[in-house]
Amino acid sequence: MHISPVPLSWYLMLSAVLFTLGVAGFLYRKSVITVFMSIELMLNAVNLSFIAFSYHLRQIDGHIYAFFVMVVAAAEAAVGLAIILTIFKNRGTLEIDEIDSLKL
Amino acid sequence: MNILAVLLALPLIGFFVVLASPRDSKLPFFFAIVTSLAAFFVSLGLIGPVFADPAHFTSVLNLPWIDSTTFQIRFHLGIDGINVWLILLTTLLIPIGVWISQTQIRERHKGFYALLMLFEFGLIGVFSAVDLFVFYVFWEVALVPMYLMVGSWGGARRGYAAVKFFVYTMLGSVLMLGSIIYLYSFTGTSDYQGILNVFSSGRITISPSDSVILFLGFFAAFAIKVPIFPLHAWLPVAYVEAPAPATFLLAAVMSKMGAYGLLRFCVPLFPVGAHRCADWIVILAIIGIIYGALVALVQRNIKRLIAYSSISHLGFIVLGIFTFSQNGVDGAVYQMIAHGLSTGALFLLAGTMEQRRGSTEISDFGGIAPLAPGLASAFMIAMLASMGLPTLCNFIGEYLVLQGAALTHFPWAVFAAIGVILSAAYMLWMYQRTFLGKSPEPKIAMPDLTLSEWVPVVPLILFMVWLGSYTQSFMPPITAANAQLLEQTRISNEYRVQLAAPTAPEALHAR
Amino acid sequence: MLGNFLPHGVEYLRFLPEILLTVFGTLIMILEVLTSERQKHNLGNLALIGITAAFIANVYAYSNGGAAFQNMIIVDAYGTFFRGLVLVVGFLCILTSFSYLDREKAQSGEYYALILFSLVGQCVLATAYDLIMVFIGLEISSIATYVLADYLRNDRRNNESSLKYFLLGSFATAFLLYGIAWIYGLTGYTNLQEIQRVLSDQAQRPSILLAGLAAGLMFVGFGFKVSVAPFQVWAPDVYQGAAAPVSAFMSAGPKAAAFAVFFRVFMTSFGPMSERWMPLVWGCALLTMVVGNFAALRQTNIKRLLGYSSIAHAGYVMVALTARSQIGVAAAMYYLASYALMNIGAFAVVSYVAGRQERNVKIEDLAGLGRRQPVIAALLSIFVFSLIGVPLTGGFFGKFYVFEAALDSHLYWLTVLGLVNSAISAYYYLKIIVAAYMREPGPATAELPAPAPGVRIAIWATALGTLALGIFPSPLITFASYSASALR
Amino acid sequence: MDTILFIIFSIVSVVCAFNLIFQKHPISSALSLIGVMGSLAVLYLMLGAEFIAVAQVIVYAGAVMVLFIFVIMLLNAGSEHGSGKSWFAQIAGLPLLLAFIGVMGFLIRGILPAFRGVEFGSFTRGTAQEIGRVLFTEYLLPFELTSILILIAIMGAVLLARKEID
Amino acid sequence: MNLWLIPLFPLIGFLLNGLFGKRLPKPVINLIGIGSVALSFAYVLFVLSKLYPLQAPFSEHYFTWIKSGALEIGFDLTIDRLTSIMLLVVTGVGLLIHIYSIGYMAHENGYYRFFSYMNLFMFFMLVLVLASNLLVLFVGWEGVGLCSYLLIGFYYLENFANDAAKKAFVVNRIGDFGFMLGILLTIYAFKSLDFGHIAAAMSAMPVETGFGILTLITLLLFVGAAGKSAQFPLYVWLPDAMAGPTPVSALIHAATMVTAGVYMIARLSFLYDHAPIAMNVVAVIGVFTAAFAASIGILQNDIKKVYAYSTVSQLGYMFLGLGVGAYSAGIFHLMTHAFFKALLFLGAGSVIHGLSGEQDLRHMGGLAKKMPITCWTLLIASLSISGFPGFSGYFSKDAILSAAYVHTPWMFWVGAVTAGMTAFYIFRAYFLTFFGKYRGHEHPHESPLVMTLPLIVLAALAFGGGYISVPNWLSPMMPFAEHQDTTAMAISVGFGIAGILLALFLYVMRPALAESLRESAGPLYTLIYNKYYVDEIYNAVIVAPLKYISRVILWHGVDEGVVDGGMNGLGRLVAGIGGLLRQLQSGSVRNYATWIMAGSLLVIFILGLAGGMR
Repeated sequence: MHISPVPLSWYLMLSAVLFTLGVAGFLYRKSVITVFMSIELMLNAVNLSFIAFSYHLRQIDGHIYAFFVMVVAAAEAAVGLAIILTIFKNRGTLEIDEIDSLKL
Repeated sequence: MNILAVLLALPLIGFFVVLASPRDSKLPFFFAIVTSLAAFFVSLGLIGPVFADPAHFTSVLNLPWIDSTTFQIRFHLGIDGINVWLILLTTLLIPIGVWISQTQIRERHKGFYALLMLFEFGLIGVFSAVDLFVFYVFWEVALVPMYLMVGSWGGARRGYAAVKFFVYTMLGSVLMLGSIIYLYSFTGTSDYQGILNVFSSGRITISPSDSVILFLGFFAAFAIKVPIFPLHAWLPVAYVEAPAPATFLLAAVMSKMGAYGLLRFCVPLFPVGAHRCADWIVILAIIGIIYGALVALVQRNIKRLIAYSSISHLGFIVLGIFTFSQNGVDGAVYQMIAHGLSTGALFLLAGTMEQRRGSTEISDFGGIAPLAPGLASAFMIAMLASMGLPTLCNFIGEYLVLQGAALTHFPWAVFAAIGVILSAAYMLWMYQRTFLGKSPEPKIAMPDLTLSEWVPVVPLILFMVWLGSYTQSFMPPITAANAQLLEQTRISNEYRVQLAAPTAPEALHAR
Repeated sequence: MLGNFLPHGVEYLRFLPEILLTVFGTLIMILEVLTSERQKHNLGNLALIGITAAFIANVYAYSNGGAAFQNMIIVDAYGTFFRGLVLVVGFLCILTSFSYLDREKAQSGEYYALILFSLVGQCVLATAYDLIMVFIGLEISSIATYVLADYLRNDRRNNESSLKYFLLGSFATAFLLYGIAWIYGLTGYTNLQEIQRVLSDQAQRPSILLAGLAAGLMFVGFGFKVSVAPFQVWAPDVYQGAAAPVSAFMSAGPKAAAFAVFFRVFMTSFGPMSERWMPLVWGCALLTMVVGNFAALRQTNIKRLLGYSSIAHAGYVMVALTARSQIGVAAAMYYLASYALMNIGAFAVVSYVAGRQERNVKIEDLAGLGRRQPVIAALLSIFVFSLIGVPLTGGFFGKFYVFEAALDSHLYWLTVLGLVNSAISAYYYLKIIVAAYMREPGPATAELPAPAPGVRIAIWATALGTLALGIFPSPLITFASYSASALR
Repeated sequence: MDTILFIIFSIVSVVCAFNLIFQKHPISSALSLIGVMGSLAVLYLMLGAEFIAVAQVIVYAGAVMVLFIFVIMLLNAGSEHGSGKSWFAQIAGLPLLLAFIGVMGFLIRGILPAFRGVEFGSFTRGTAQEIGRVLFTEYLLPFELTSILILIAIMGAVLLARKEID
Repeated sequence: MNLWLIPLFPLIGFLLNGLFGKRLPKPVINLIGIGSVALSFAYVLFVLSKLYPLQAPFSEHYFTWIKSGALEIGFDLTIDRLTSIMLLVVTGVGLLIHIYSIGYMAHENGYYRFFSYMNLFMFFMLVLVLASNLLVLFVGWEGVGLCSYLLIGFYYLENFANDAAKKAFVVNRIGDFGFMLGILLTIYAFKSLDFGHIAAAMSAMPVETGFGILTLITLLLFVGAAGKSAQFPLYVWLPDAMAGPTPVSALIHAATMVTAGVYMIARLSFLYDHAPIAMNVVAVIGVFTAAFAASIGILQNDIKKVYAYSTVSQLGYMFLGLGVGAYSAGIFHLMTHAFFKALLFLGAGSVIHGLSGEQDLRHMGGLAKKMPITCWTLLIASLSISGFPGFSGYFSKDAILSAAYVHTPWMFWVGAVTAGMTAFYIFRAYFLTFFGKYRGHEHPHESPLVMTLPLIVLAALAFGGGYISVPNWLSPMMPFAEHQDTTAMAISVGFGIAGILLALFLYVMRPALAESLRESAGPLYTLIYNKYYVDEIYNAVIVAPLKYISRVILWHGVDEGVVDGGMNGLGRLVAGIGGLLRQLQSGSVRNYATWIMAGSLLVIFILGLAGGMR
């Protein structure tokens, strides 16, 4: 049976949309944790692009990138969450807008 | 052993020695005075060669400095008829500055002497630099210690004055730096003579518009330093707030840096630009002459008054330079020296008065001539000199400048001469309110000049008279060097009333 | 068939500095557990030894340079220069850290280990020859710095600075990654040389617009790391919040490394389309200078002031990039070197004056330093004048070099505006001098102890280095202009 | 067939992403993020990235998100209540985002040449074996470096999150 | 011939007295002060005897003073017949006045200061006279101005003295402004300032009919002369200059310095001969000043003021003479005037001395008995200035007037009337002083010999000076057509005698009548009595506005407002922009992210979209 192909640009478009949504999350969410999550979303979007491109190029280097991104994301998650912990310990809040004592 | 190298090294050594010497002792003063005097006597050795060959650089110091693939900059200094007297002025006045500092400066002498030494180092470099890069380096090196002196030892608003002084100068000098860099990347050298050779060889030609732009780049720095009329806002406050020795040197020597730069670099390097702008600059200079005099007329503070008066006097120098006539330029150079002596002496004496009275407000003085006849007469002589009385130094400079202006464009001379009238008015009025009349109640303590205060005054007066009455011991190298310089710019318009417009085709090859 | 993938010994040699740093870092981590409280600073000394070893290794690696590990890294003069630079930066920062950590009662091996590891990242960046290495190196250096910024975790300023740096940093990294993804997708390569080849090849080069998209996204990432406007917003907050030695480190080391890779990528990979990104860099350079200098005018907190000034200086370096020439690259290298020295010096003085928990970081807290600590004050003024760009200091010659490059590429207006900027900057730098020399001594300087040896050494070293760069610039110029030829 | 799957899972992922943004409570955001990741995993699979798809599920959805949720629980972060601050983000955010997606859309749909469509199974090199091989040959150095990365991460996490010694 | 010795002696005197006078006893000061002048007087006589008959000028070059390019100015001294007269007058009269000063200044403090200044003055005056080029002349010119400043302000505790001194200097500076410009143009026209060169060049040039460069030069130089010699409108400083000690008034403000302008123009006669327009201006200004000042003199009550205005008026005569081309007559009058005016002042000084400082005519009278010598010598002086036949003034004045009569009659008539006025006010002063009954409170006494002796000598000169025929002596230099016009002579003499009689009638016979006349004159009287309000007008029109403009507009307005304020404003603007940029740093992470987003969009736009499809 013949399978109708999906245009590659759809994938890229999806990745772009997800990336934008990640940014939107960063801009509009007010809890530090969710902001951090939106970053993860952006990374995922980027991964999708990598995979898609690597499909188009018939290479797997893109996969490797995706893999490294995951590793980095994991590492960042560990550190980032630790930082968030210290913040919470000292301020007792996760409201990102409350953390603006350094300014001007 | 190159004499110029010695001369340059001495203050630097003095700087480090003073820094190394113990803080609360007479040693810093001792080292400072010794090195500066030594520098003076060494500098006397510069005169001979210059008289022998005034039109070219003598006792040249030309060492490789920055020698890399990208930059070749040589540490190139030299003495000719134009800068020799300025250097002697420096080396003469610095010891005086050191000398008066021992009474005028109340605290942290050591630092002050060290800065003075550094300042002398910078000044000698500025006046003797042949390489533009080197010139700029010394230009800033001279700026920094003066900034620190004004800011750390000055009066109530010292911080404000110092920062204003520095930022103003900086604004100008960065534009000069821009021009220097451009010249470098354009001609591949930053050496004054090298650039002149490149231009005169005709291999590289600047378009008139570029010449104007580059000229303005340099001009900005020098105009602020002189200062020329609308750019003088830093001057009164700096002169008033600075400690007496700093004011003395600021007015006597540092104000010459700008004028010297105009003459040494602006005019010969960019004759086209200079000609294009000459009329405007002259107008500004004349405005400065009259304006400074009028404002001085109504000042209530001695130092402010002298400050404005020197704006007026410096206008003469600029005017002289931009007449492009032998007499005018000679007069300008001569006026640099003369103004250095007379205004220096005035500020020096004002400093002693401030020391006695704790203020320089004119209203705080009056009728002190009977109390301190020596002070009064010394002040009188300095005042007469700066009023341009014949047989005293300023007259020669002013006369020659006016002569040059008259030969170039008579109306200029007419307007400039008005400044001479006014100078009498404000000086005499100030003198009357300060020294003459009934002394105000309560009686003020105004002891006469002590011996140690006479020490710096006497040489100044002697030089004023000498420069005023027998100019031949100073003038020949100046004239010769200026003739050469004007020849380079091919604008020696002796006895020509109208300024010859630069003819376009040759103007391109800015020889 | 694995044979041709087996790395040769020389390749390890070329990677030796990173290896050494890692080894020492790990060693310190292990010893951390075994050493007692008052032995901790020995770990710092160990770190110093490690850095020295790495430096020697760096020189050695240069002596037989070349690409390594499937063109993942390349050891050329350029890379060596920046490797050496970041190593020096790390060395000086550790020197200043001793007394600081003692004062804050936070002496521990992790600190030194983290610095070593972040140096690893920066060294990787300096020599990275493949976008993947760029990414990994950037992350190693950044993550280590995030942690360092929050090192005094009970200090609210530390927390906030670290959090902002972390969130925004990751945010920017995402853009960078996206850019990498695109350039990979468009060219099929991630090796810088290959990308350049494809982009310069008429036949297979992708649409300039898409390449531009990729370049732009990566520009965002790099621009953030080097704090170029409009991506500079984080810098002042972070530098103000983090511990002074860490701020010094961040403003010198990672920045230099980021610039290194920034230049390498844009001069090499995107070199073919430089016509296209030049106007952008032009604008950014100007904007950066203006934002940095103008915003600093009314600053009262020294650390924040230095933060703004670091932005401004990034602007000057960008001017060098705008020149798009070898001399421009060389100028940038020179500038970064001199900037690193004077900036670390200034931060060192600040961290010395700041006192316990950095209570005194206002400019007026410097009041009377000139009388209490004349030597330190004098050295501080050297740094400040160098930051202004007064001759006989590295700062001046850096500016001279940069603007010379700019004029060589006929960037007249950028030069003039940049010079005017540097004049304006004098105003706020002078406030430091005014405070130090022209005010009566204040409480902050009153009970100032004599500086600890480490700090003193660091300050003297940086000061002498600054002067040396200003008075005898020739050797560095020669090396820089030679290294610059590596970027092509 | 591909098309349908793509449409379904892309819609799922986008919806989850929106949910991540509009949910007020961190937990639900986290869950929706997991949703995104899951659906992305399927898309990876369709693009022939078996290994990555699996890793996505295990590492990302499995490990990382668990960490997130763990922290959320630890800090029992309640639902956020907006504050009037950062008005600039509120105002400028939306237009910027629209502009961004617009630009990307234009570039992807308009400029990017039409590549060959994606057919399931036409690219099958994304196996663990292949990945492993490349990882340990060409990408040996970065792979080793990631170990340092992890090391730093662990150290940092411990350093920052450990209880006070004193 | 060492001409330089002539000025040198006084200079040495000045230095000695100036530097050490404070510690020296009076006799030594006298010795130095007077001896130096005596020496140069003697040396002048010696030189003249050696050089007689001095047909051609005798010059000596000492050193190049200024050399710049083609411009070379030597420090040269020249002596010729004109110079010889000036030298004799200056040193001779100067010597007498120095001697006189011993007595007059006896009780003043600052004695040494006085003599050192006087000597300095002598030095500069002699340089002025001997100068052989314009710039050296200018040296003396400025120098005597300085000395007059110092001596007018001798009583420097009194502010009126200081004001007078300042006024004198500044007004002179206004004149020098013109003089300096004249010099500059001379260089332009002749490439030299040397009188010899200029004369030589002139002989080749034609007389300038229109308004050309020569006219301009001569007029500018005349401005200088008018300033120094107190001609309208620059005469205002001279009356105030009476604030100085009387010997000063006699020496500087009557006999020598104020005549420097006359001398300078005579010295440049060859130049003026070629500029008829300028000549007419000189003549008109001269005759107008003569009449104008005389009219003011009529109503002055301060004896020194009366003589001061008469000096102005007499100087007017001299300029009239110069203007009408009778240079030698001008110089002639210069000489005689030096004698009788010096005498008048010294006499007045003797009176003031006798009345211990009283100067107001209304508090004098009937002193003839008390101080006979003064009385008689002053009578001779007054007759002489009134042009009474046989007295020196008669000859010189009539030489001028007859020349004027030939040249332009109306000038003659004005001059003649002025002669009448002169006679009137001089004798008014004389009678008010010595006749009638004493109206003061002091105890008048005759002055000591050291003062009266000079009076007597000068009296002799004032009488017999006229028999020295200066015009003949000068004729080789400045030819003078000797046309004794008897009618003109008679008229002027008539006016003179009429004036004397009127004064006699009003102030000796019918003193009451003077009062009633004063009543009747009314406004005219007040106008003249207040010297036509010239000072007030100057003050209101020039001085006050200048100060106002300088203080309010230039200083506070331009300097503080625009120049400084502008720059500071610029600084504030920059700082303000900085303040705005700081607002970016709101501290909120989300805003920062928004900025980054905006930036990235910008970047992508520039790199990814700009230029469209390419």
